[in-house]
Amino acid sequence: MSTIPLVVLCAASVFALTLLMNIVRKNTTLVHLYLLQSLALAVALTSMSFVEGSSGLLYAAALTLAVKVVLAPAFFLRLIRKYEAHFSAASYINTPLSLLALTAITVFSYAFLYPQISGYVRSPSIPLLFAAIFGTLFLMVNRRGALAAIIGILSLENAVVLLAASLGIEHAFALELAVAFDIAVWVAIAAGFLGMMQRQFGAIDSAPLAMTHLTEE
Amino acid sequence: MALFFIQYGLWTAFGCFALGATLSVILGAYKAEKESWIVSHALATAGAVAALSFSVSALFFGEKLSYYSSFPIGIMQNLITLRVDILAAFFIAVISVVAIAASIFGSGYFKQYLGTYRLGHFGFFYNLFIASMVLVVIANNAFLFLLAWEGMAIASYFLVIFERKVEENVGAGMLYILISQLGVAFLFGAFLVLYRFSGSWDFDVIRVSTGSMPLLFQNIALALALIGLASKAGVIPLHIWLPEAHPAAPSHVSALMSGVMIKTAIFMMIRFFIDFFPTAHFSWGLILLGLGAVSSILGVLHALTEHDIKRLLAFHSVENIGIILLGLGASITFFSFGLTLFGAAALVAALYHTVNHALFKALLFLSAGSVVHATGTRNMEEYGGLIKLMPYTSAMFLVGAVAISGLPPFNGFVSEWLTFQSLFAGIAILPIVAKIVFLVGGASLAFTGGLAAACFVKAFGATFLARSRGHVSAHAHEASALAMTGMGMLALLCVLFGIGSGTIAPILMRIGSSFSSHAALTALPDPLQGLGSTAFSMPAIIIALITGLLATGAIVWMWAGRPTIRISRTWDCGVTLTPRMEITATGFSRSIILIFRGLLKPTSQTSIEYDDAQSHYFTKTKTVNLGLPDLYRDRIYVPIFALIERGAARARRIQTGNLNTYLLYIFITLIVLLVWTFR
Amino acid sequence: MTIFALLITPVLAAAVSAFMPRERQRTIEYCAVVAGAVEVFLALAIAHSVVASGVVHASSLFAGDALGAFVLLFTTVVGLAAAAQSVGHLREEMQKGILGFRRVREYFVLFHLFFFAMFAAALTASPLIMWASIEATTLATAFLISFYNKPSALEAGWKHLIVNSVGLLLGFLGTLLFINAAGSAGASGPFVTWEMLRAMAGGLDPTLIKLAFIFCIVGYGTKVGFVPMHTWLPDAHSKAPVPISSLLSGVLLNMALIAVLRFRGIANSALDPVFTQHLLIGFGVISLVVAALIIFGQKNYKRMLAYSSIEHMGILGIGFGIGGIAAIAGLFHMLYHALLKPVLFFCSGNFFLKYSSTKIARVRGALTLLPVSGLVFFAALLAVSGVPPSGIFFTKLSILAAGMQEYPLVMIVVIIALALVLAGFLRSISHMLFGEAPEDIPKGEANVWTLVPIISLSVLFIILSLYIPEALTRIVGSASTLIQ
Amino acid sequence: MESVIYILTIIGIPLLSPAVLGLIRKMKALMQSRHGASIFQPYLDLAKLFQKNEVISEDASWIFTFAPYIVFGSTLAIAWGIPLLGTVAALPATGDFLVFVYLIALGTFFLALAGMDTGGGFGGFGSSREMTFAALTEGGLIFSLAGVALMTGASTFAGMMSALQAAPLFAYLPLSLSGAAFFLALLSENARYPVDNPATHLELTMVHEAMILEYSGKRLALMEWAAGNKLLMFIVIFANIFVPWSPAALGTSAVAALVVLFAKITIIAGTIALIESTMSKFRFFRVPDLLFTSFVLGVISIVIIVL
Repeated sequence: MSTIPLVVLCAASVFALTLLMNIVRKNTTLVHLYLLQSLALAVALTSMSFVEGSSGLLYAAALTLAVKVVLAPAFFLRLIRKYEAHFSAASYINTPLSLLALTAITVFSYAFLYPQISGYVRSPSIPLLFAAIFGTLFLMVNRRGALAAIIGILSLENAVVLLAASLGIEHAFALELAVAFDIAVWVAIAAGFLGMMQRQFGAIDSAPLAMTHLTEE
Repeated sequence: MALFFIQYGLWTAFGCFALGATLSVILGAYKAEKESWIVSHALATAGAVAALSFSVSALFFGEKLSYYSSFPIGIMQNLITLRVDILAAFFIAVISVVAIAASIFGSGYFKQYLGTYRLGHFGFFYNLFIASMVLVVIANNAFLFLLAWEGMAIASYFLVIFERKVEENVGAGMLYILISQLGVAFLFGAFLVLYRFSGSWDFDVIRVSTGSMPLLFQNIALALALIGLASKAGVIPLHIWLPEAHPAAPSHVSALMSGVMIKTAIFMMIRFFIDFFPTAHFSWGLILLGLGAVSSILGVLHALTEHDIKRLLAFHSVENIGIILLGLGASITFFSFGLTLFGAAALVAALYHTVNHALFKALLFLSAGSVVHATGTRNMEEYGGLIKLMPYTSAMFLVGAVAISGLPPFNGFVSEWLTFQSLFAGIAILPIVAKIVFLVGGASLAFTGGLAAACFVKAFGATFLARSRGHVSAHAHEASALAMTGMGMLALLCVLFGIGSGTIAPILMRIGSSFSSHAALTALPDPLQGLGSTAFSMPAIIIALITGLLATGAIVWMWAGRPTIRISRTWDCGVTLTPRMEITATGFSRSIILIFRGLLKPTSQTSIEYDDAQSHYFTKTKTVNLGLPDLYRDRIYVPIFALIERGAARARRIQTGNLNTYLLYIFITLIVLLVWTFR
Repeated sequence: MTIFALLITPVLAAAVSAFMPRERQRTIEYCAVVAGAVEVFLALAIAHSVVASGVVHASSLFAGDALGAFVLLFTTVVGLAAAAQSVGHLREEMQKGILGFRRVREYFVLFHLFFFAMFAAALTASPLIMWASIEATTLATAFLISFYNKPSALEAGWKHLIVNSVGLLLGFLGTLLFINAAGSAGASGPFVTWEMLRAMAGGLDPTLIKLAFIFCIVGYGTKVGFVPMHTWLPDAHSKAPVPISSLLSGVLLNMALIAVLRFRGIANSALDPVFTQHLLIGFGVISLVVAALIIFGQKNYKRMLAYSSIEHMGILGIGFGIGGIAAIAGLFHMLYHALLKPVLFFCSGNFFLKYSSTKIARVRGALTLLPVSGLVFFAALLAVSGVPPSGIFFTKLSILAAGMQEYPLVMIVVIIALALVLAGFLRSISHMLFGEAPEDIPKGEANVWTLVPIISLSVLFIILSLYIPEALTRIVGSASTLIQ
Repeated sequence: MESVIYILTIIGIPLLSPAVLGLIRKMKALMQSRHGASIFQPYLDLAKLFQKNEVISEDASWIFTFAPYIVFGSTLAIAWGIPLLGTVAALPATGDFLVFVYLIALGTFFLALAGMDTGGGFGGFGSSREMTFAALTEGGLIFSLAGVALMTGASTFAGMMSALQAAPLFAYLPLSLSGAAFFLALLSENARYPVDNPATHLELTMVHEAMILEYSGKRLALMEWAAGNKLLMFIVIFANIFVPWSPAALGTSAVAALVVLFAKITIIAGTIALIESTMSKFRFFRVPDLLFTSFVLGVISIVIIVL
């Protein structure tokens, strides 16, 4: 089922959005990209559910829509406005080099990882989603901002869920509920931390730059 | 009677130690500090007496080896397996004799600690210390052995840092426990290698399976064991904890540590090299011999440089361990060449010196302890003239000094003589490589004896003779009756072990020939008569000495008139004598230090103040500072330590404080593992 | 039934605590202790029925097996001790004016939720729910770690949250891959249980399992504190309130390690066991060596304890990696470490209350000022580094002995590292305990609540070092079959 | 008959030792073109000292008082084992060469303690130097005798002596090396040139004399006499072991044996006198070179013997 064209398209867009996340500078854009990515995930899940005839996937799609497309982005956009953190803190390496690294990651997924498991499952979305996973990891490594880290984790979660779905894992409603609840709580806690950062450092996004004191010595 | 002791002696001993430890803590908790001290020492004495009765019975009457059954503890199914062979019985005897004397000596010395330190804790660790030393000797599996070994180390560590408010003691304890744990790590390694091939921790299994081990692993196990044990024995260059820790401990603990604790390492060396590995390559014997040679000569030289009386004694422990190793190394060499008789005789030399050193070193530490107690300082430069204030203690110290210098008629001479005989026998009959090493051993022993005598002339002279050099020693007082009893016991034994060498040596010979793996010696020759046509009879020497003294007296009586004896001042060349004109401990050994400057690397600074600035003819004051660097610390330990510190600094840099780096670690780990898996 | 009772107890306690007004602070405290005691009792009951009848099924999703029962035993015991210690510690800090009532209440609510998550992780039959529970522990502890609201605490909490979330997402992928493998081997439904996985483990696709296990060991390994994913651990342990540090170290790390090991048990049936063996031993050795080096030069005693936890996770990794006897010894090691590490953290909490600093250099003469805590700290530190007669000595030696057969060189590295750890401990401890205490600090322990947990856990540890009940041996025996 | 020889041996050493001291002094005087005192002058000195009053330092303890007895008594004890009158005439029980060395050391030990006991500067430095030399001499002393012991398979002087009667010719090379080593040790142990000057009270150079500086009267007599005993014993050992031709082997009478022995003693004493007349005393820090030379000679001899 992971070979459904729409699912592959969604996987491709998740990957592409990950790439874009690595490039954009504005926090609001980042959140919007995440919104789109979640939407792609929801679409993929829905289409799968129709092909499969599985109601579980449909619930999952609905929850995704509710939590990841609507709630979380809205919440973050409100925070950004509230704390006036429109611009993201800088990245460690510049855009061309980042793109080069992302290319390497993509090549790694396609040329190294995919051949290994292609004997088990063949689908064009698999390497794309692995690349997306590594891409979000790279995003978190490369970007200094607090929001980037949060969005990175959320989008990593998107990629993992879609990968699992395209590998053919059945979803139960209870499980999806639990995961969605997890994400919701996670977002709340992350927001709590952002609030604390605002109080302690007066700025949320550049706060991680100040939080480098816990070292040995 | 003997059977009764064999049956119950050991358990009684452990019972006493356990009771002593427990009661001490309980009494200490209820603020009965004084009582806890006395009770713990009394029970330690009682336990040691029981252990002594057991071990002596086992030595004399124990026909067969004694075994004790096992029961599970923790995750271990067979933890408590004990085995007492006559070697173990011998070491228990040594331990308990010194423990009795030390406990009696120590039971009176608590006033100085009252109110400052917790005496209840001391009693606990003191009993634990003695008990674990006994346990080390009788443990019949590696687990129990290591357990007891660690217990011994930890307990003695707490005894070393008992006066924990003194900064130096804490540092000394630190060094001690560090080296000790390092040694344990090596022993761990040795037993692990043995386990790998025998599949068992049990010594009985290990003993029979060593023959089938690959040669490489035999040698690895022996090397690991040797390093681990040498660190406990204080073999140079692993000795550096010894001169720090022994002085820091209360004196009767120093006596135990120096007198017997370091001997447990000798015991285990015998177990490893003769009992477990009867087929050990002869070069192990030569290595031990070489270590013994180095330790004995360097130990005594370092002792000469000391003016802290307890450090001096501690360095003499290094020297004497060296002498014991000379005998042991010779024994291993002989055994591996199949020369069972010579091997047994050399082992007798080592064992005899073990017990002798236990006796006289404990005696010296105890008498030094009463000097330190009486004067409040360990610095010999502040002593002097104590023989008039502390006649008994000085006599005890003199006995110890003569004995440790290996002078007849005391016990030290017997074992040094035996060691010489073994070495000469080796020079005579062994292959050429061994001959050379034995020659080196003999040479070091020859010089060691003389240098030790020089060192103790210095120690005794500077401490007890002439006039007091500092105000501290002017108000010294004689030791208490209990302390006198403890010292007197050991002094008596020093004499008895000299006179009775004809009785004792054959007993030790039974130990030497008890290792079943070696060709059985049917008839045990007297080691004092054993090698070649040598002859040696301590009673004869004593008769000769006594006759000589009586004859001298008679000569004086007959020929000398009855002249008057005038008590007057020492000839002072016309100026008033001051204590500053006496020779100091440092001054006494200065010439030897300068002769051996190649080994000791002394730094000498002379500063002269002149009366007239122009001509420099008349000096006002002249000061010589003789400094001795701690070579081992500077050249071996500090660089190793720095290396670890560098590694630690590098490892600390992993924690950069930057979240992005941390995520990068995860990322890289993931990629690396993927590549590694699907390569 | 007991399983659900155990799961509900902390939720109830949390609910009760959440609605208590200021005057009823005592009630919150007693509630925590009583809940802890009830949990211990329930855990014992579960263990009892596991011994009697193997796996205890509560529903399709929750079941107690030997491994879960074993973990619960020390989890609840440590939980009880931590509850008591929390009471003492927080009271003392309220007295100093560091905390207010609302913070204390928040603390206890999160404390109970944390336990709920851990119980669920231990008792669930489904890998996915286990993942969700472990993720929930991260969430529950996030605010507990940044509890003191200082910049450094915030930093520690933030790093803990982000690093662990990333790690657990990777673990999530690994978990999903395992389930997927099972699905294609014929299992149906998302709630594949451990038992089903184990039953069909032989037929799983090896390549996929390899991939899945890598994600699992990196993912859950982050939570375990394997180097180099350990970076959150020393920060979190040193900044969290002391009872929480003790729980993180004594319980949570083990919980994550158990997760890795459960996957490992399945992976071993699907492919050559050498694969997981190498991975576990590799992570173990790296963790051990790095931790040993850092402990050697450590200047902060709480961080030192945190690295000691990493070191022990390393030892456990090696032990479980080797398997066989070493795995059994490893489980006992886990138990001993779980009992001792809280003792150490509690003592360090008492030091902190007394000296108001976690710098080793600032602490002098603790044996004079804190006779009980100082002594116990010393003894526990020696015990935890494997000085006999501590049980850890036996477990370590067993692990080393088992490893000697196949990996002699690795074992030599391990021995050196262990010696280094002890050296590092002794350097710090002899500075902290001995010498003259500062004049201006009053003598004496804070309050009895800060002593009871220390002493009772120590006593329990000593007893278990010397005597192991038959039932415990059996639980450990059957648990060890689940993880290799 | 044998018991007579025993007794003669035991009393022979103290009886003859002053004469040997006198002999050396006489020969030295003759070599230096002086008349010199009679050979028997030391007897008169001793007799006189025995009658003199004594001064004892107020700082001294019983060590100072009793040391002369121990020092002298120990030389008497050693004398039991010295084969003064031939192979039979020594008790094997105390005739072991190590017993000899260590009994000598016992005397030195107490001598040095006595030197320190008065608290004067001289005594202390004398003791320090004496112990330095004694420690370094021990190596040469033991190894020279050990060489002979290894060669003969006997470790008592009597045993060595009887074994050496039939020594093959090539044994004389190691024997002479050991002999040289022993002779150097002899010079050092007995405070002879070039190690020490037995006849001076010049403070910078003295060793032995510095230690006994505070003695007077009968105790001084004992000390001097003990020194004489020691010298004679060393000479006798040298004569009997390292110059092993003895009339006993030639099958002649006891009288002849005595004559030969006295001749050997005279020659050795003459050598000592010759050294003292022709050499200057070594600087303190050059003496160790001499003593190490003695040790190395002993080692070389052993190496030749055992290889």
